[in-house]
Amino acid sequence: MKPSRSLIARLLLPLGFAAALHAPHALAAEKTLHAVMSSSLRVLDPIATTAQITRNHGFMIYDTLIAMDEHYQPAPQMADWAISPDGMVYTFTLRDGLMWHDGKPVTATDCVASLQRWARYDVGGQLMMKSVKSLVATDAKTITLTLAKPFGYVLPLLAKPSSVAAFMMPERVANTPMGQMITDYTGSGPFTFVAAEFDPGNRVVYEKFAGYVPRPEPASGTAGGKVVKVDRVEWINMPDRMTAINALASGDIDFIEQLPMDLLPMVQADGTLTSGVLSDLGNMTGGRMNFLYPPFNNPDIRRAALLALNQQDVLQALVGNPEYYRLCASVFGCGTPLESQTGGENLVKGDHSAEARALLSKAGYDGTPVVILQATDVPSQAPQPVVAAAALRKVGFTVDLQPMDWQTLVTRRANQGEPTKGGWNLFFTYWNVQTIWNPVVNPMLDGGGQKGAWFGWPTDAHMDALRNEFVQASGDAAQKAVAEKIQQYAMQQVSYIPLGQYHDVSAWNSHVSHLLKGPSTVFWNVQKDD
Amino acid sequence: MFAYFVRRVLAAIPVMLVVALFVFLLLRLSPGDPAAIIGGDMASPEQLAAIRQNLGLDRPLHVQFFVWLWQLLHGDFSTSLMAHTGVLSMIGQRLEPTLSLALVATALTVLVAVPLGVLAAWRRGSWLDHTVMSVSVLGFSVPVFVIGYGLTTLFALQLHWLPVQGFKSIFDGVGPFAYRIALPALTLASAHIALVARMTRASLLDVLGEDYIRTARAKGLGELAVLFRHALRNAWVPILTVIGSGFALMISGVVVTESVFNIPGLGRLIVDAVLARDYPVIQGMILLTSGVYVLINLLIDMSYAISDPRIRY
Amino acid sequence: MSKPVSLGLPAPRRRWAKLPRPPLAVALAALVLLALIGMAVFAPWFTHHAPQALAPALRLKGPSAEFWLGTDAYGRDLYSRIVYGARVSLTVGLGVAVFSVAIGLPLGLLAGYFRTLDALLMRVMDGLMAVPGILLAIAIVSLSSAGLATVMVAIMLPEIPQVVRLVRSRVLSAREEPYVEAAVLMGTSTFKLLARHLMPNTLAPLIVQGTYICASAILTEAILSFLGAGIGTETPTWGNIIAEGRLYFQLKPGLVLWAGLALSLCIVSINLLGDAARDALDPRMKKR
Amino acid sequence: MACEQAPLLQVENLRVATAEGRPILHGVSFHIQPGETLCLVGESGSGKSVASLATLGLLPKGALQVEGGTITFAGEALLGASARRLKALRGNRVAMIFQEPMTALNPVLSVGRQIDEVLCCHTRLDAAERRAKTLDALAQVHLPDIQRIYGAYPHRLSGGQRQRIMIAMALVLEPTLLIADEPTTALDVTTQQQILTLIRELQQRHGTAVLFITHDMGVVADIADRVCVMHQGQVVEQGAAAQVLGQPRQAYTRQLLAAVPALAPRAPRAAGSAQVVLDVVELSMVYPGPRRLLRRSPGTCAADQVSFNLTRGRTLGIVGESGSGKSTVARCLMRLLTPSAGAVRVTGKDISELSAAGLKPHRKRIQMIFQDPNRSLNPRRSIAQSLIEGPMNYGIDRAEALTRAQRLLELVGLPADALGRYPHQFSGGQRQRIAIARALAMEPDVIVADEAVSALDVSVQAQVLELLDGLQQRLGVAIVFITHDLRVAAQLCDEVLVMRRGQVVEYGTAAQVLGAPQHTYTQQLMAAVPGKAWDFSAAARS
Repeated sequence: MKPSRSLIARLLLPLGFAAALHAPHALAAEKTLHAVMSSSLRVLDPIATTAQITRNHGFMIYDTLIAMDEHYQPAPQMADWAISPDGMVYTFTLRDGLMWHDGKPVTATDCVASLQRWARYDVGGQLMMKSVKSLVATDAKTITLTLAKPFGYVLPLLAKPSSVAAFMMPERVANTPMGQMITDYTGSGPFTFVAAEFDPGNRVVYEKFAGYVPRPEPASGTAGGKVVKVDRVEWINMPDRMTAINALASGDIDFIEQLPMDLLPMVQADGTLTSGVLSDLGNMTGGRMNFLYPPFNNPDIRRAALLALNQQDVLQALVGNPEYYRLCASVFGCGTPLESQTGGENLVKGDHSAEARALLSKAGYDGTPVVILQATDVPSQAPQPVVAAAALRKVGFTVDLQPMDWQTLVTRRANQGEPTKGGWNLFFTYWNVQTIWNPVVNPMLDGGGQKGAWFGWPTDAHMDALRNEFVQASGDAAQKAVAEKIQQYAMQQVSYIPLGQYHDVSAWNSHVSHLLKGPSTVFWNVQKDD
Repeated sequence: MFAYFVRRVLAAIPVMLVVALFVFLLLRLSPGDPAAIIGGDMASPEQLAAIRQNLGLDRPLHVQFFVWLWQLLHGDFSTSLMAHTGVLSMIGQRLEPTLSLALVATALTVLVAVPLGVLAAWRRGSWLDHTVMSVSVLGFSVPVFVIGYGLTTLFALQLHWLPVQGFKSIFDGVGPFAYRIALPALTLASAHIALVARMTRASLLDVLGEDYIRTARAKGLGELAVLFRHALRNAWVPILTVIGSGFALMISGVVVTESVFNIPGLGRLIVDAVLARDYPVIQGMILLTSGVYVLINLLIDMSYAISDPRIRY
Repeated sequence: MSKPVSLGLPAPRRRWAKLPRPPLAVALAALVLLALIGMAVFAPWFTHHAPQALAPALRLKGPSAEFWLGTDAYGRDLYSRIVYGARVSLTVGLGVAVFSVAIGLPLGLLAGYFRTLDALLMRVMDGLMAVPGILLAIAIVSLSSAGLATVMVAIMLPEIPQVVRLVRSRVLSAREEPYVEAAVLMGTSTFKLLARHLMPNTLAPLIVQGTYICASAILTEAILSFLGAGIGTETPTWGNIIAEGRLYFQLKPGLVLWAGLALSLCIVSINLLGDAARDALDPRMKKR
Repeated sequence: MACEQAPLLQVENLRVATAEGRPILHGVSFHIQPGETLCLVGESGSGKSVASLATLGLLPKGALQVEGGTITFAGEALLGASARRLKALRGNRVAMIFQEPMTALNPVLSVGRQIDEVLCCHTRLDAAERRAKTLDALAQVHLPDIQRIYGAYPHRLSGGQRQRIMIAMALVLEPTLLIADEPTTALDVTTQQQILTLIRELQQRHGTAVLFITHDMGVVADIADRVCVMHQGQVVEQGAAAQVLGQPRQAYTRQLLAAVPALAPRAPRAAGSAQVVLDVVELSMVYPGPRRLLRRSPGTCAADQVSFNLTRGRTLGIVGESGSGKSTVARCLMRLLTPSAGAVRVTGKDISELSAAGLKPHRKRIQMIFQDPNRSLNPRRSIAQSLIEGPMNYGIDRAEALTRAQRLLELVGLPADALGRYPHQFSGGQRQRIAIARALAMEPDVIVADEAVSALDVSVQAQVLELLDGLQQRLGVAIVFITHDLRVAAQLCDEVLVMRRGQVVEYGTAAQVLGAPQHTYTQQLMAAVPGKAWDFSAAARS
């Protein structure tokens, strides 16, 4: 018996003295920033996917030709530009000192290949390419883009920070065929990707790229000098959101990108923590109907559903804290140049359920069940369907709320079949405001029907005509006027139901400072004190 | 013994093939499209089709299965659809945390549960017995995440004795390792402690009525020697079975505990993979867990022979 | 009736006669379980809010005269949800227990009796057991929609091999009993042999196993809800109440603890009854 | 009788009851002088084991408790002695050996270690001394190759060897009192004889007093100095062995003695019918060996070319020690096993290779009675259900089957109201009667009785044997009677077949085989029967 007893003692020892033995490991040499991002990085190709986390990953290790400052104005980043007086020729000149992570210099040829790949994937890029005559590297540092017909959106598209941003990659990487994802993660951005330490679903590690030469201007949005002030950034995935806050409070991590709003009081009560909104535009949440099948193939019934819903309830359930949401009935989002609430007043004030009920019976609703898809595993998409289902039932809809995981929903919503046979009537999601803020990028306004339109598949020639009118309109005022018409028409047709805008609140430890406000969470400029 | 081992391992192969096929079909017949995750929200149908074609997901099911099996035969576990990382290396990264957690939790279970069970059996019907048994019923009546949150609130947030989350490798030092693993291991062990204590008690009660226990007492042995040397050694087999299958369960991942304490283990890997429909990862994990299950069962069976000389294979 | 001329044989015993009066704990457990079942069946009598009625403006309120235990994140009455939650949770528990026994029992009987079938059946069962149960459940739930039936099937599948193994092992030992051999010699058909002589032997441990399956099914439903693969939020279950409330554990622990209390009470009761049943039905316990 | 000496152990008016208060011992008194052998005799439930366990304070906790009386060992009161004191006495001054050598040794500890434990807790010897002493003890019980046995595990040893080890363990510290609770009951006769001799030898060498508990009058006759007869928790009669066995004063003692079957073979019966109902030709049974990696290891041959036949109304006894293959033969006859070779003809039809379906019509011709009456009836089915199951399987309607069952119950001497009751409401002897009735319900030509009376007390055994004999005469059924007990075989059988290691050693009429055994093995068996020199029937008559 004796040896086993001593063995037990030896096993117990570390447990018993665990607390005493623990000493915070001093890492004076290396400064690491630990961040919990809003979701886990699954796909590493920022061109091939529109996922926001992959876009954020892109800004860590890649750079863009031009960027968008905090006022949403295009600004030079890798390159300066010149536009010919007729607006048909754009010349981009790469600045000095640009280098890939493997030490090779960045050339214009690399950038042309990257732009071409980007344009194949990005909706806006595809649109642009229809107007482009040629895109060539005229010398090692010069890229020339020549338009065939007027297109006023070149700079905003190349500068846009939303998915898909035009990240620059070495030519060999940019030549990856369509449909295939890149496997070489060489960029020229301020951080390098540490592939050896990449643990998908758990941890992504970036190291400061010593060879990066920042621009001299101060950082602003994704523009300006990307000065890295830490040695390492680790993105940690924490599936349990409460654990993340506890970890922030105990100093295990430094930054949470997206705080569950209901837990804000915990952060606010802790003197060592700071919270704030880093992206002032935020997200728009909303519902999208299936235009192919009853009942929502009837515009009156769509309108009745719109009348039945009210943003206050949805946002209460989704966000809870009025400080961080705003009622917004604009299909382009609020705080954007094209904002307009026309036609959506009922969404933001008053109870219109009587109206909705009247319209519903007038439209001859026959009790066809409304199949609503609910993704239960995505916290930012779970509450809307529940609130909407209750509201629709209240005005007389028959509702079949179907809970499922997000992946199933993604597959279900692509199903053009009947709602009773694997199809659907209504689903909810949210969009980064920059992905809906004008008729060019907003997917819900596409009237291309079963072939071309986004899930829901409206066939709407009038809407497409309006969008064309918008692209060809020149000058802000003219564009704004067309946008106003689109807004009104979209509300009539219920292209989608805007359910309000909200901000993601981030939280960080007080020894972290100089976080940049902007459309994307970026880690340059961020300072971490000991 | 060796022949037995080889025979059992060979017999496990069809079982694992059946499992692999079953899981493969289950996955592919369930809705979900990895291409949609890769392409993101705004991907066009052509993009999705291109991605599918590229990943080979457009091929007939049986072709996909045999391609996977063929690669497997060559030692290739294939790569994650999402992250393009080898499945084997992904599993490798997650193995240590899971293994550490499982080992510590199992050790904790054995150290606490077995003496408690012995005590309860020895004083059968006494208040001690009732207390041990009631507490152990509670142990597996509370959902594990409630236990996890409760322990965190008490030990980490109120008393500040232990950290709220995280994992440190034992190679970074025993102190930090134990410091981080204590709460998750306790959480994980709680239900198993309950189970093993009950099994110990039941198994010991069976044995305590045996003639050789009477013989041992008639020899004038003390109660401790009777209980531990004579009774427990004979009661060991069912206890070992419960401990072993508990361990196998822990190895296949304990997603709830791993989530609550943010431990990058296999459980999270597989649940993430299921939710993302990352088929090669799921298939690799199933293969691994069913292999571990078979192996641990085999080890348990072989350890019977060590704890009981009557058993020969 | 004449007293049997016993030469020291133990006096005839009735099955339940040797039972000590049920200890207080067991009586309490039965009472709690009955109360919970009553609560589930007559849920509308105990509540004055519909469990689905939401009022986002009143979300996360503390206990009040109107909302006895406060409201959840959708502003629904927590008390009503817990009362109605008993319905689904108990249905899941009992349903899974009954069906897994109903399916596992015949399979186990066949495996235990027919050597040729045994190898095949047990390999399949081994395979089923080798797949982690939670994973299987998630896969099945996402295969079909996350309804009550799907969740029950998902929880049931990994339980069936356990039942089969138990029944099989009992059959294997019982088939050596002389009275079974006697029945063979009397030309009793296999079906009758299984039904009359072998099956009754498996019932006592099955009842015990059934109670454990029942308890663990209720817990598994809660874990599935935790992983987002449980029954949808419109149908309250203890599992999804706890799962949805877990975000607020530090701020409003009641959201987790009240449902957790109901769940734990229920499972403790079921387990205690299972233990009592085992003690009552275990022949070894009667020997002494 | 040396009364002047103070008794070593004195039990006075010992009363023991169950936890529920049901008395088990009603004031039992006996004593043992140093060096003498006292036999505590009684049937099961007489309280003889309880009395011995109470002496060492080993009554099962919570089930039985001492209610009163005194137990004095070497002048020291044991009841009320501290647990510590009792522990010091156990294994040291008072040692015990038990009935089942199979289960009384811990299967997972080596033999040497188990003996070593005794030395460990009672002496201060160092490891080497303990080992030497243990080996010496093993040598004293005449075990071969003691070095190997020291490290062996119990399952590697035969029953006799295990019992020797129990004795070595008990006597290693030279206790003054040895309590032996049915130490030879589970052993074969030849082994039993050796163990009894050994106990006697060691007792003489060390001057140990022995309290010997047994139900076997033959053993008593062989070893007892004094005898104490117990019945239903009371001492019925005690006195010197010769006196109690020779001139019993109590009716119960006489009844016990009368029930012991005589060793002399029964008078030959005239063959009633020449019809051969059972003809076994070169029956062999090989059990497959364990599987190796690629092949099976060779099997065990449990029956090797066994041949015999049986005519209507006769009884054949198959005798042999455990492992001789007699039960294998029985199971092959019943087709519970499929024999590897040979033929089994029941009323002329070979059933050895029939399929399950083909077997059914022939099943009813041959029926079986099992050893353990507790397990041979389904506890969940009423007696009526058990009795009508077979006939109904063969198409007899329920009402008729019930009438027949009723008649059969009367035939085996049970009240008619037994039909509605359940097995647990009957005693072992009654259950065996029901099992006989069940076999007869099939109207078989042959009944195979496998150790059918071994689990019964002598008095019950006598009644059941009488019943079987009577039924045979009335119904003309042939019986294959399998037993290890030569006395039983002698009393019942017309012919006897002796088996050893699967082979038939001797086969002939009872008078030939038992009266004048030819084979040395049969002679050994006969010689080993305990109490063979004693004429119990004479004592019972006196």
